[in-house]
Amino acid sequence: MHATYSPEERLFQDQVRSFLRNNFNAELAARIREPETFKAATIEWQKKRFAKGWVAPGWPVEYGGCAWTDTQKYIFDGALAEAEAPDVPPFGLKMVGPVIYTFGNEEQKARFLPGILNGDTWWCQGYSEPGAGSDLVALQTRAERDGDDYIINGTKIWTTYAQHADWIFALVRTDTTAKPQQGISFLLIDMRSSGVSVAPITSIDGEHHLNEVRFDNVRVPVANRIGEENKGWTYAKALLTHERTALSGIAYCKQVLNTVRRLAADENDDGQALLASPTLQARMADIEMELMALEYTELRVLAAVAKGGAPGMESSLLKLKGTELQQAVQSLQFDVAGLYGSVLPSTGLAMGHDYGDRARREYMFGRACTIYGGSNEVQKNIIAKFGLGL
Amino acid sequence: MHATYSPEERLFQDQVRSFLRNNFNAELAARIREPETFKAATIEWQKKRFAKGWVAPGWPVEYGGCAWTDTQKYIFDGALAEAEAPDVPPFGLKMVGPVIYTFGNEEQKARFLPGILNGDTWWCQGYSEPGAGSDLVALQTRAERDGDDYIINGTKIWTTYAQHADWIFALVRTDTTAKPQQGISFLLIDMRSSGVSVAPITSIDGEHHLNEVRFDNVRVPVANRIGEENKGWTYAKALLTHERTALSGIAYCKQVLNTVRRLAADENDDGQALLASPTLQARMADIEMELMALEYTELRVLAAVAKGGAPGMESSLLKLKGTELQQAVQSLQFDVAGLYGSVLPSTGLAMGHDYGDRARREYMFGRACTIYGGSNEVQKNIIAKFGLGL
Amino acid sequence: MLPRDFTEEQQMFRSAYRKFLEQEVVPNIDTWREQGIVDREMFKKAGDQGFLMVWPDEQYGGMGDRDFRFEQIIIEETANVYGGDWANTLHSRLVAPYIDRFGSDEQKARFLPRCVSGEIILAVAMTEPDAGSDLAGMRAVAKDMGDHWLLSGNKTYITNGINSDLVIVAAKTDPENNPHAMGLFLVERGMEGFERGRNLKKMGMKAQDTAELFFNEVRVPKENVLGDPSLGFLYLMEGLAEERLIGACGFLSGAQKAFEVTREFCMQRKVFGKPLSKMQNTQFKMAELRTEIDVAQAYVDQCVAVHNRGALTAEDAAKAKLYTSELLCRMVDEGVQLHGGAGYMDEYPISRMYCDARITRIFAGTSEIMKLIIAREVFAENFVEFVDRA
Amino acid sequence: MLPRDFTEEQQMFRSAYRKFLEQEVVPNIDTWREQGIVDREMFKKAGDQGFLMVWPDEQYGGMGDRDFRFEQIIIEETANVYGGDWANTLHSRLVAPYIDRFGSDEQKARFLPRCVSGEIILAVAMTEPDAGSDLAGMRAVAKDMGDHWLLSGNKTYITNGINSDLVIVAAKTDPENNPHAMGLFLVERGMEGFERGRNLKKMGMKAQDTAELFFNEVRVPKENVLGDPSLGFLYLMEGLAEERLIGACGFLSGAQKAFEVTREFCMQRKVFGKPLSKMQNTQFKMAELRTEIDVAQAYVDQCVAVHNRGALTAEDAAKAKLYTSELLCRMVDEGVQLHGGAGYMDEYPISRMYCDARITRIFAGTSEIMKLIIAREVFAENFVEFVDRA
Repeated sequence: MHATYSPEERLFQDQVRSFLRNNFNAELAARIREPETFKAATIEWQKKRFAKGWVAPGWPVEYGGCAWTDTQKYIFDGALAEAEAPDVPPFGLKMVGPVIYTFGNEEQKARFLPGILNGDTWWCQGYSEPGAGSDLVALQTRAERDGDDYIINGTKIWTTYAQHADWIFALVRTDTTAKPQQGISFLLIDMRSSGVSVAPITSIDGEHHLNEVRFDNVRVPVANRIGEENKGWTYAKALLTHERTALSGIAYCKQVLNTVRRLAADENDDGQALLASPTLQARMADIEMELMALEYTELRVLAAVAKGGAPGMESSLLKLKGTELQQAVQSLQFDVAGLYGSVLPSTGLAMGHDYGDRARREYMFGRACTIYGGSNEVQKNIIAKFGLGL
Repeated sequence: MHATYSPEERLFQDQVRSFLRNNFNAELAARIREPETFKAATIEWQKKRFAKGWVAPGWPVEYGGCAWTDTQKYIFDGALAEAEAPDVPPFGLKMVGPVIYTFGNEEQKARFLPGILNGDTWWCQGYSEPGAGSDLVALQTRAERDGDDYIINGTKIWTTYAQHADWIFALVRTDTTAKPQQGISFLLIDMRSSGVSVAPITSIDGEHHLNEVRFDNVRVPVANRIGEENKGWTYAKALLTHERTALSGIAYCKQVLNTVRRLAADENDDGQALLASPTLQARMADIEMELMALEYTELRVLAAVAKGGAPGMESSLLKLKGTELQQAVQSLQFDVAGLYGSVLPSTGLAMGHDYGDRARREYMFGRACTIYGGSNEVQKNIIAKFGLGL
Repeated sequence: MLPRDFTEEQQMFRSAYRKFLEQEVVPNIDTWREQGIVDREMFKKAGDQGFLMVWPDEQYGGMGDRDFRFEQIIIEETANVYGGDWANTLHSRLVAPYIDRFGSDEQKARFLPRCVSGEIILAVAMTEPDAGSDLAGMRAVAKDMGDHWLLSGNKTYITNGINSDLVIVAAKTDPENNPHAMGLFLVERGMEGFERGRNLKKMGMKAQDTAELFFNEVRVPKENVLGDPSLGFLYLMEGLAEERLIGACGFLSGAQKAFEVTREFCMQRKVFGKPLSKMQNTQFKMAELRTEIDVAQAYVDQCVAVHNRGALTAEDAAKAKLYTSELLCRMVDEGVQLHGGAGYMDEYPISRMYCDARITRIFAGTSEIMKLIIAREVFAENFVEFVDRA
Repeated sequence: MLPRDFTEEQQMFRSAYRKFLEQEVVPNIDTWREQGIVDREMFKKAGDQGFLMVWPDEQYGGMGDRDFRFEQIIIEETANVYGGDWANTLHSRLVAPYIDRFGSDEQKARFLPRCVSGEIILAVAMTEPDAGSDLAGMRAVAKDMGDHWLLSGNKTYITNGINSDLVIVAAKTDPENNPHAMGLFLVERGMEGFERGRNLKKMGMKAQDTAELFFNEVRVPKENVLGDPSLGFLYLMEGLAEERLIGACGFLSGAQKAFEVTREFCMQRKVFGKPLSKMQNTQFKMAELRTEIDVAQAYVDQCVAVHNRGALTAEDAAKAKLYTSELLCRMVDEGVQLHGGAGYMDEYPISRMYCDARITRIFAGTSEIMKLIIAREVFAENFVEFVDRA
């Protein structure tokens, strides 16, 4: 594709690379990776992108988007991957933001969008509930009307980074008599409200990303409801299909592949560079190939969305293949790290490779990606039903 | 994607569908499938497309192309798949034609292009040789200069439909002292020349598609050489990458999937339609998904080629994934046919399903597709080497 | 490769049988394949030398040794000379045991000696044109006429259909009142109303005669009914574990042989100047397959030992059938791929093995059906944990 | 599930050991995991009751029964209570056999009784910080000082690194003249210059103490050299088949246990109103895994039987290691996926099994190395065809 860039596009690429050189480095990357410094460093990085006006490429221009062409977005993502720079957190910018500017009223837009863009407000997502898993229509959290407020009771689970969050966007049941999908509303809830409590969940990698969030008679103003009462499922669905698109993680996969290539060129195995192994080469070629195919698909889907279409079956496709690929690159990275991948870093080792820890952590954490955001089995059902009419 | 068609595009789609309704039917499809009637019916079908001006969508307009947009090509292929109509034979239109209009002289263009377009000349490809397989640079067939002619001696193998062909385009060694890739020329050879003999090869499906073609002191005018002497490898390479793109077979896969869906809706298994099986649904969803991803990739590659780029690693990607998918749909089709797939039709059975035979034949024949056109192992080497720089 | 376990007597039997095959089968197999049927004298020759049926008691002419390893030796040695399409095992170990298990002493005395000697060739007729392998949908009917039964119906895909002298035919005996009542009828060559269709051509197993059989009001004397004429369904079920084990032994022998011819080819064939066997891709693929084949052999041998003790369950036999048929297909597929173009030519044995293999995942219960059988065991309440299984 | 083969005595041993584990391991394993090390009294307790080392001759305190099935029982039962991170097998069957095989009678009398009783805990130190498992790249050196050796070097990833009282250390003994000359040295707790690094935290096997060991001019008396100080490399090789078999027994026990916890979960967990075990996807996946596990168990049991006869080859053991480690990883991966979100939480055993599993494809020779070993056998000139293997 590169051969076809126009001179303007090449100029843009230079600008992006130069921005990254000046604003992102290994030190910042390390702080983003470490749990203790993760939040502050992530916000710092978002603010740099915000200052440049490059924080929300997918948003409409009137709300702060970049008015980029598909090719520009492609160039930008590619440059991020080259620089091994992570994307900004998705909860505000890719999840609740689009819901607010699409379905929210003017007051809500004015109140919430700025904090989402500049990183001042950290959001988390309140969908899943204990026992309900990916089955959102079975949700139990109830909101009872009391004057201008709702009173919320219930529990949300698998809430990523709730420990850092200022706000949560949540689905709650406002009508228990309606059909399961129809009595649900979409609320924005201040995490500092009285009655909100967060309990950590230690996950498979031994780290704390996930939480259980409990609502015990929490008061939420009706003004914090998005759109109409009992129509929350409609808004959530629109968000879900976008979320799945976001879940494909192509830029992340490219980044990991870059790292692996760089390190495998340095590392020796039995006297020659790891990268010279035909097996490693074949695995990299397989993944690169699948990744390219998926990337083109994503570009197509994004182009269709830009023209006003809603991603349907395609978003499931992206989620399914994207998460499979994420696990494939993580597994590859782990194998390249070899024995070094199995030792935790908190013991302050003097030996081994610094990327062993990254390999281990990402491999473990990545195990969830075929489960969350609607498990891959659910995605296949969606494709069979809505995509193929089976 | 369909949601985004413009009114003009919809109109075009109607025109294509109406053309197919009037010019293609099950009877013609059956004749194309049967070995005895294959050639005549294939030419009949090509002539119908030629009469409409729709025989070479990928060619430049000045040589007889259609001046279609990518979307129009997509619509056309989609309509072919819906109608379960095969594409025209690739040897002239997709293989030697582009070489002639790109590298041939004016006289060669005037002499050969019309017959390629209207179906009067049937071409075959003379690349592979016994013992050399996909390793084209090892080729042995020699051309010695004698006045205004070359004298050709050697053997080509795996030549598809040589038994039907009027002409063969072949790679021959014109300089035995040069480096292996540099002493090769690209010749057009009349199959009726004295000294050309064709021996059939019975292939895995028990049918005769493949041949060995022997050249025994065959005289070929130097005027039939494309481009410069000893530069044949350059022309062949350009063709090869295009050929691999053509080998992805996406339209064919869609066609088979359509057939499978139609038949599986009719067939019963244990009291319910075969199509109701969750396993079958999951397999179809998997394939459909991969197919869609590959299709988008192909569209991208074609767009890049249209802009003047040459498909490089991408063409290997398309060949690799495309042939894997072809085998996957053929395997699916075979399973749906079940026991009926194992019985040959030539016994004139009164029972069983008429598609059992198609399933068997395509499954068997399709086994070759990961081997020919540069085996998939070779493609992976190409991707690792040229695509990834490993 | 782990050592295996055969008695000295069995080893001697193996050598003797191997000599017999070299003399009688090897020189003729190609002719049989062309004519689509094995000469019926082949059964007689094997019978004369005691190689056709080992297990029947001495009074019937057998050795009276029911150790299944004799069958395993016969299956393995036959596969080793590509003789798998001689349906001797069907005769001796799939059909004859019905007479042994459910026949009266009179029936045994009347038929078994001639089965052992090869004068009578056996077949079993269950499958019907529209019902496939679905026994519940069977339409063949036998009506009790007092001193005889009147049998009517069509059967298809009957192996030994042309050669057979005695056919065990399944038919419903009380279709109105009890659709599960089914009888097994011994229909002899020459009975009035018993007609054969033509020999069907197949994609694999070409020397095996497979035919349609027609029963048009055939008078079957009462002494030709096997056991209770309402319990045929149960009778058929009882033999299933052994049938699947026979299948597994055959499929695995096929995989072993396909491995060996591929190995030979890889050691001889040179690509880019190096034997194929020196390429890492070849080594890895062959090592993976060697591992799976050896692992499968241990399982199948263990199944045989357990079966000799009368303790092989239908579920364990289903696992053997599932695993070996899938493995065989993977093996021949990779075998063809490693053979390259040669693997696609009828003259190389791997291409014939490829053709023979595919149907093994379909007949005698598809892989999907095997999985459902196994799943029933997995999710049964009386599942035994592995440490308690010792 | 095929019946297995243990003697009555072994069955009794199994029950007794199971009771012991319930009393001594089950109540403590979580504490050990938190503290990152098993209490060293655990070895003593097992020794007191005769569960630590079965094989040593009675004069050294063992039962003198070298039947490997005792080890298999210990491995299986330990895995069954999630006790795999107690490195008892490393002590008793990986390290102690070196003393048995290569030690003098004096050394055996000096060390073995206390190994059997659990007073001495064993470790082996081969791996080095930069050389990985590459023995050729080893830097540790021992210098012959006449009446003693002077040992220097660093070792890493040493299991039982903290608990061990006696460490078998590999070091080069003639680095200048003969880089393959290597000795095995018995280094005892308290020897001057022998230091331990901190206990490394790992992603799996958290109760196993894994440490770096430093040897700084340690004076090792001549009576603490194992066998010939130049043949250590050969000594290490000799144990490889048994080490891989031990690995295979452990990995397969892990897969069995992971299957069982997943099965339990699928029967209890409801999704969309139906138990997960009733979903076809679950049934198919579990049936496939059940088949592979049962097939692998037959192979491993067969390897054990052959090993008991002293006939297990390095290649067959490599197949067992390759197959079971890959199977274990597939099993835990599917196990986590079927558990959904729960599988991602530390409190469910499947998540811990997932963490433990991944490294099995890397340590003790990666899957790639196993394949190369197997390929050597496959393409050896003395390859034996399957029909001649009986």
